[in-house]
Amino acid sequence: ADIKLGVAEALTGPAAKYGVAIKNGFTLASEEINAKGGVNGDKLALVIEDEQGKKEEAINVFKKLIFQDKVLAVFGPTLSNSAFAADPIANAAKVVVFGTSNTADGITAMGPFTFRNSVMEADVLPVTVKAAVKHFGIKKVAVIYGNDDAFTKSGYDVFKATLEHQKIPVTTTEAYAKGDVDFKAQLTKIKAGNPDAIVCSCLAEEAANIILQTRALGMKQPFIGGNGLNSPKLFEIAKDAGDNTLMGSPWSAENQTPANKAFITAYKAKFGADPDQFAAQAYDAMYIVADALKNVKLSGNLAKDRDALRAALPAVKIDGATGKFAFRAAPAVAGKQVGFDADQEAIVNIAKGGKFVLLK
Amino acid sequence: MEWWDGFWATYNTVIFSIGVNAMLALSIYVTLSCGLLSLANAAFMGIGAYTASLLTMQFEMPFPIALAAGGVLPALVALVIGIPTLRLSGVYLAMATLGFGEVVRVIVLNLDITGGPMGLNGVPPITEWWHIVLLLGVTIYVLARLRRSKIGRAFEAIKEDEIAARLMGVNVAGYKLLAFVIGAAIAGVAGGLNAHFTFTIGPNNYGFENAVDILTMAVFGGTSNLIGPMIGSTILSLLPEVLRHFKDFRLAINGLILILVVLYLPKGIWDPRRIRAFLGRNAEKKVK
Amino acid sequence: MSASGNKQPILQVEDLAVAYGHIEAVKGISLSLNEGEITALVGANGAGKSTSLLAISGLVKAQRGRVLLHGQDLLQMSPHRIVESGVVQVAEGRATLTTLTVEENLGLGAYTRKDKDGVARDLEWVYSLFPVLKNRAAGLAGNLSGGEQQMLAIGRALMAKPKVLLLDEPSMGLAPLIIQEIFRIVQEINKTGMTVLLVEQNVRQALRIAQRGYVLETGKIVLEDSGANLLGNPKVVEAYLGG
Amino acid sequence: MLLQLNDISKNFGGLQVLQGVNFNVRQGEIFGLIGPNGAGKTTVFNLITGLLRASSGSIRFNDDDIGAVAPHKITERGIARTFQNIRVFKEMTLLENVVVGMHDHLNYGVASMLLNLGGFRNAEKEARERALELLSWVRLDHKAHMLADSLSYGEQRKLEFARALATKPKLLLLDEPVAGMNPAEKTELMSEIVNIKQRGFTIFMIEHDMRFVMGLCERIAVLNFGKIIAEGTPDQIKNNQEVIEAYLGKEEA
Amino acid sequence: MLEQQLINALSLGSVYALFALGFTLVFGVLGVINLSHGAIFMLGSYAALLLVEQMALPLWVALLLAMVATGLLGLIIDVLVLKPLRKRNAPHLIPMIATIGVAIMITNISQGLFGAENKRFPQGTIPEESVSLGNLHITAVQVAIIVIAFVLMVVLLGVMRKTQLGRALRAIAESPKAAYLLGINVEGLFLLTSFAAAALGGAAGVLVGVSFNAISPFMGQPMLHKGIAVIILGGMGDIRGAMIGGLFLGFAEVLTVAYISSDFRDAVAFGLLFLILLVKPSGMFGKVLERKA
Ligand SMILES: Nc1ncnc2c1ncn2[C@@H]1O[C@H](COP(=O)(O)OP(=O)(O)OP(=O)(O)O)[C@@H](O)[C@H]1O
Ligand SMILES: Nc1ncnc2c1ncn2[C@@H]1O[C@H](COP(=O)(O)OP(=O)(O)OP(=O)(O)O)[C@@H](O)[C@H]1O
Ligand SMILES: [Mg+2]
Ligand SMILES: [Mg+2]
Repeated sequence: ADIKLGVAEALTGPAAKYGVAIKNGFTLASEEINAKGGVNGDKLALVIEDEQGKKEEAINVFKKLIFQDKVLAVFGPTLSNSAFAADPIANAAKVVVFGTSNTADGITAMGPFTFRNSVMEADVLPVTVKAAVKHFGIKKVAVIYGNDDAFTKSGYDVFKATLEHQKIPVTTTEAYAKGDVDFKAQLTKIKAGNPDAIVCSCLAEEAANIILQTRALGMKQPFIGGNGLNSPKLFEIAKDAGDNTLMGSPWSAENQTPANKAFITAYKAKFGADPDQFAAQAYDAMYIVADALKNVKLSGNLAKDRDALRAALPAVKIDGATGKFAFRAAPAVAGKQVGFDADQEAIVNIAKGGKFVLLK
Repeated sequence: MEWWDGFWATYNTVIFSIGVNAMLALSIYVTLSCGLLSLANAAFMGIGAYTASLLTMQFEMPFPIALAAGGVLPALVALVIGIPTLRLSGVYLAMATLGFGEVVRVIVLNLDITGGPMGLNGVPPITEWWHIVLLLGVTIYVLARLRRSKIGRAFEAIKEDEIAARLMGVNVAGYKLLAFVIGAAIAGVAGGLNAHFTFTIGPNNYGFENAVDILTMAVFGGTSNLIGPMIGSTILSLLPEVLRHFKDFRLAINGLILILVVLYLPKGIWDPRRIRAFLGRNAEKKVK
Repeated sequence: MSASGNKQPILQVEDLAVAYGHIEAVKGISLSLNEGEITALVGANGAGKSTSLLAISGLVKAQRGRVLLHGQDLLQMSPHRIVESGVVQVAEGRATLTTLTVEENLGLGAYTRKDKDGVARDLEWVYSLFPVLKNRAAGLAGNLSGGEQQMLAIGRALMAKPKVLLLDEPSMGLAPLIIQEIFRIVQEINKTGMTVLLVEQNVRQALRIAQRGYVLETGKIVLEDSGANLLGNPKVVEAYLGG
Repeated sequence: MLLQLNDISKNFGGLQVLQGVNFNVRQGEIFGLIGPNGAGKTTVFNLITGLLRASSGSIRFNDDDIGAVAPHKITERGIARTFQNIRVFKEMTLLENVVVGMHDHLNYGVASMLLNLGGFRNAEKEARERALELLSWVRLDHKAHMLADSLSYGEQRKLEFARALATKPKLLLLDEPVAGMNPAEKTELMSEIVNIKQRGFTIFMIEHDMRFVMGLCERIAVLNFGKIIAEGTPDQIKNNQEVIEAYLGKEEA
Repeated sequence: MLEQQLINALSLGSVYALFALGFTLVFGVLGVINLSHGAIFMLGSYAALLLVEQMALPLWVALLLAMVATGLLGLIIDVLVLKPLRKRNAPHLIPMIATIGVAIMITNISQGLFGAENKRFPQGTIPEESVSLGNLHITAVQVAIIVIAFVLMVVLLGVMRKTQLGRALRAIAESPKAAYLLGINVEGLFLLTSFAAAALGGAAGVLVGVSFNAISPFMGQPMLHKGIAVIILGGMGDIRGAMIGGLFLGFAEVLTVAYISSDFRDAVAFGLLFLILLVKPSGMFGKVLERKA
């Protein structure tokens, strides 16, 4: 029988730029797996639903997938905010919920059925900042971040703690809001503080615009960013104005492992575009689940099978597009065991000639 | 009853949303019936949601108390901002109230107790179907009684002609404030209910789009009486579910339906005058 | 004075009917306006006078009938074409453009005209008819008193240099002196060759200056005669002149 | 004296609309205010009903200064009016229009209203009955359940009249009550007003129809360019040369 | 730094003003809050982008063609949606709701056609270097936006104040019935207005697309919020008000960032809006005209 897996991602609305890449990653991986005969002879069947990046929709979609389509596990949702609304549904129904793009703190604290392979900023950013300080000889930095978005705000919180911890003075901290396109006022203020570098907890497209406007104001400082910057979009928009941007992420297009090379080639062939980190993480997530399923004897009793998958997942170790991957149990909440985070090493990249290369 | 269990498990959130949205649509109906185009109801819903959630999460208050507080606080805020704001009329009032909503959003975004942009996560799922039915019922009952009383007539008179209403002895400022406060209280309770079945609330759940959504539900259904807003909220809550298999172009279809309904039923779906005229015509036909 | 037989009808209303929803307000009326004459249309409140005028101007849709001006059916034209072809109305309630100045209101009266000199001359003429308007020319029309707005409305219609002027209760709300003035002006305008259809509650004065008169009752024409004859008609005296 | 205007002035920006206006309206009389268009008559009504504040001077009603009282409180004290530019509630039925006028007289508590108790029901029922009665006074009772929107101009005036009476005023201000009515209807309304006066109402009207004003009013004041130029009985006014020149014209005199 | 911030404010304010001009025009004449103006603005960006990318047209040609294209879109929306509503005498909120439907449709379809990601004009479409005067930096596009916004405003204002067409439009704005009685081709002018306003919206879209490199199906929404604030601030339907309101909002935002905190930029901007409305209940230039009786 087919193994039904639910995919709940934002396929329309502003979050669709991530959701669609994620969906592509899942589709690619599942097709590859099915082409090789599936898992223990069973094909993977994806049930894909659009949750629009809205919390109510995410809840509705989760319920539909779990109770009506009776999927074995659910991937998604795209945004952390939606995950906070939808993941409890899965946990209550005792269904594995697997986030590939939820980086916020506390996601895996929602229950023992919560898994994610998205790496938390807290694991990535300290490494990145340290590398940046060393590489550019930075003494002081300015910070800019999106203050009304859970992802950029939590990235900022980590940056702030990291900078304090590494004793790097901050000349000024500036915020912007979702949908802003003109950042000159903030950048002019940053310019006045004359920092050595600009730390940016932003999404790629905002960052690209920020970089361009920084240059238009006659500033030459390098940028330091996290996961959010890891997208070909950065260079499609900023071109080589983005050079010297330092970015830490679990995935890099430049990472020359065989698994990654295979992924990139296959993705390009299938979708005619460069993959990004979101696609890579989704792609890996599908393989992680498939790997776990190898060790699960499907009984046909849905509740039992769901439980079995939950039991099999923590032990999975793969070497995927994002490199070596293992799960790490999230810190227990009130003495109770909760979900699992990604245990992965961050790669620090630097932008050169319009793309990220590994920082040596 | 197995299909029912499956159906309920799948769609109970949708059904809950219909109830809560009906309350929200009614909350804006109250102000509209008094001629006030107030778009603050999303913000009031947010205040109610945060209040109720903080009480259940941090202080482990019983749900009824939390909900009551979720209604009272927005009402108090409405009382305070209503006094200066309600001098405005038409779109200017709409804008000022949107501006107020924006200020509330930014404050919530920058406070610690509200969790900033992350919002409050892990709101306990306490809302039961009968909570919603009960509170929606109470709302409908009270509003229906108001409509048939001098208060309802005063609202309507104000909507039609403030000056004339004033000279009929209607304390226009007072009644406007009353409508505004009632609307805020209903929206706040709806927010409290909503927060306790969606697990999480954030500052962006109560912004401009939501304010406009609430207005759309009411106007779409028709604002000449209580039934319209409820029909509007039901249809617009169900539409995304029903259109699910249109996939990527679902929203386009959604928009198209909105346009078509509005084009052919410009007074909203529930327009008693049209319905009466329609029934009248049919009756005539039968007689002939 | 009696209706002279050799006058040509300029505007002919044939079997005009108008309904609001399924209330029929005008039930198939026929009128004929002779060129250069004043025709009065009188009737009680709600008889359908204003509705008839609005239908002639194309502002409410007629159910059936024709309104012929030089053989052309106005009911087939859009409202602005009707004005262009010379049928202009001063509507009930004045339709003052309150956010424009008095002079701008008058200027818009001449919207359909191209002859700049003629417009300038007519503006002076209107100012001479209503000196108040000249004093308030640059002020917002919304700040005029009720009577002043009525004068503005008539002045504005005159600016269009109409062939046929439809007046809907021009004397409403005006001081006696001004009413006399308005009736005098209506006659004066009429002397310049303009055809006038006058709807009035001031039945006595209206019939006094009108060559022809029609009496409208609940959407139907019930009487039609010369103005003088109607003034003497006992039915009219009883119903409209207050005995 | 029911109503006293003492030395009232009013200007709008630079425009001096009223200058030192003095007159009184006595209990139980029909008082008329006439004058050319734009003389400031409606402005006087706006001052009395609290819609405008006088620039200087005082207005007393029943010996209380009402110059700074809010419009709805003035209605409560017993002044009602009709409007020159009709202001009926168009989307409400005639009956509802009139019942709105009874706002101050419907005294039931919130509990009674919410629970639909007897007190509420009776009050509402009485209000409806009285409203029908008022509508029948102006012969509109057969249209009681139609929307005011569908009335003709003249009918709307009558509706306003009924609505104003519903507030149970001690003083009724009528701003051009017969504008847009034909002579027969005017005659009808005239007897209506006499009727109402006999029921103990005091009436203060603005009107341009001289037959109507002269036939009804016991005393008349004439306003011209913001000043009272004459005050007296109809006969006195009719023969006042200044009034003839400014307002009446030779024909009416 | 202050000088630079003032330049930032001027150019941001001009963007807002440019967007608001068309927005306020539609309201002024048709009495409709056209919530699809943001979507039209967005399509203006894409139209020009396609023309430049696919047909390699120079930017100014693309700008003009994009204006025509969005103008036509405005016409279509008017004919298919607004005009039938006018015919049916719909209550005043209804057209606004209908335009929400239009905006949802356009946005969703655009996403289907163009994808959800941000796009930018190809490099070299415009001179990207900024002019530096000592420590001050201003780009060619910024200058263009400021100039175009002012020119369009002056032209529009001239038309509205000084021409018979403008008077006719104002007449329609106040009372279509009165306008009909004056022989004004009301329907024709409604269509003209819808065309012109949409073309203006499209022009704003092109310029914003060029200067901020963030063309996306969703770019209209935040602009719409600002646009609403601007036209209310200036007084609904008032051309001068849209311009000054736009500049005011631009300055308020930039100066808040510069001297208070970027965290509170929107709160300050909207808070100010709130306060201004309390003092001037119909915006800075809105007309308060009510005869009491
Ligand atoms: N918009 C409308 N909707 C429905 N009915 C209307 C409408 N306008 C007028 N009527 C009705 O049509 C009939 C004729 O009205 P109309 O205004 O033509 O009368 P009129 O003769 O001008 O009266 P008046 O002398 O009072 O102005 C009246 O019964 C009125 O109630
Ligand atoms: N709100 C206002 N702003 C400016 N001017 C005003 C205002 N209200 C009235 N006026 C002016 O004050 C004068 C008196 O107006 P008012 O309405 O009192 O006249 P009226 O005597 O009632 O005239 P009518 O008999 O024509 O109704 C008029 O010239 C009018 O233009
Ligand atoms: Mg009439
Ligand atoms: Mg007056």
